[in-house]
Amino acid sequence: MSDVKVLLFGAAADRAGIRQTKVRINHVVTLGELWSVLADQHPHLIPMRETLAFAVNGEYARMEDTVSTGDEVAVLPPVSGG
Amino acid sequence: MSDVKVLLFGAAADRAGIRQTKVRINHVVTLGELWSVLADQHPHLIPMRETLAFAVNGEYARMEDTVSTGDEVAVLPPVSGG
Amino acid sequence: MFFQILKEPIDVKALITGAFHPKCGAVASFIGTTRADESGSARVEYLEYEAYRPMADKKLEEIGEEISERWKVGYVAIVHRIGKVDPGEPSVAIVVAAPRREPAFEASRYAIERIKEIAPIWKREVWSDGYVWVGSQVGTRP
Amino acid sequence: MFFQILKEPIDVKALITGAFHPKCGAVASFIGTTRADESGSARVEYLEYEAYRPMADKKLEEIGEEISERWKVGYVAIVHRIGKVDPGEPSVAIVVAAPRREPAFEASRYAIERIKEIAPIWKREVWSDGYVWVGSQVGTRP
Repeated sequence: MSDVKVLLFGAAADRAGIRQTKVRINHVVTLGELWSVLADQHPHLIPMRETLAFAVNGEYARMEDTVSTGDEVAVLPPVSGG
Repeated sequence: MSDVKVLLFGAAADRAGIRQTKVRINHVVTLGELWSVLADQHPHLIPMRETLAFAVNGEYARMEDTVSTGDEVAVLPPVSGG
Repeated sequence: MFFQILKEPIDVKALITGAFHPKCGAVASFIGTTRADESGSARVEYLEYEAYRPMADKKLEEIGEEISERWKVGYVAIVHRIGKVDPGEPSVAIVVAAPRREPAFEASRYAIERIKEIAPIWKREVWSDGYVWVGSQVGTRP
Repeated sequence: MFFQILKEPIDVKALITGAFHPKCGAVASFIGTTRADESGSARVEYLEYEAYRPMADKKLEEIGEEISERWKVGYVAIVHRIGKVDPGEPSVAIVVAAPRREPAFEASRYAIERIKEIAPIWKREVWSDGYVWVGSQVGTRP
């Protein structure tokens, strides 16, 4: 068991009440599995699920993509730059 | 008989060799009639005829529009601002 | 090519005059500024932007690459400010120089649309009666 | 609204920052600069512009009025330089501020197209081997 660093931004950070956390995983999981753990710990994120995108190590990723220990996962609400 | 002031610009001034002239008219003529007099006096303008536009007193005018003594006529080659 | 995310005010003049080049006849730019919207008796007091870096920096560069693949351009600069941006102040500036005007216009418009699609940057509208995260509608306004 | 024909260099910064306004979220600008074209061993050394004034001033204002009728814009500035304009230097600058970006983009593009259609302004390309009046192909080049 080891850690994945999870960053939260914008409305997701606001809802979760944290900007950064660690999720303990068993070597390799899918992003979807990681989300389940994160959602359990921060249930206020659950209503946002449909609107969220995710990045693994700074690149957009899908729920079936894998996350390994040491990776950085970012929880990205709808972007609104400009 | 009195004068109409005629201004020439760009390639028209270049071809005619003048930037300004006067054309003597009898009170009121059409722009087409004025052009005939001008073209007689400055035959180098004739090959440009199809490309030229004209203004009377600072507004685009057609060949059938009238020109009176004291008016200012401008000979406008294809505009190329910007 | 110049891509930057910064906390300080955007130097619009340097960006635009930096794009002038004898091989280019056209410089199109887009600047997004804080619009002080009103709603009833409430009004936007300022915007606050945050970015996921360095992913956001990388996405701005990618947008520049996409532009270079699609259009014949000589120069692309994209600068996005983060932190607090007051009404009338620029939050984003895009400058594209090209030999001809059509690609300059098209590329500058493309850049802002792509920023709004893929750049991990978020805007919080701070109103006189609360705030709202734009796009998420999460906030504290009544 | 600001319309000007001038012999001096265009103050791009003043034009653009002058367009920032709390009611507008978008400022689109277009700047035309002298492109130093080459053809064989010859090259454009500079451009020289002339205008029929005050008709040209009036036409710039008319373009501004057309824009205000067609789009919801907050501010339009159109400045055209006359006289000699060196490579990389601006000959025309258009700045449009609007509450939203679509009209700002569309109006700035419309403005340059209309200038090229109706403003009585002419451009002479001075090449290393002669000159040519753009649009008329009248000149002294070999």
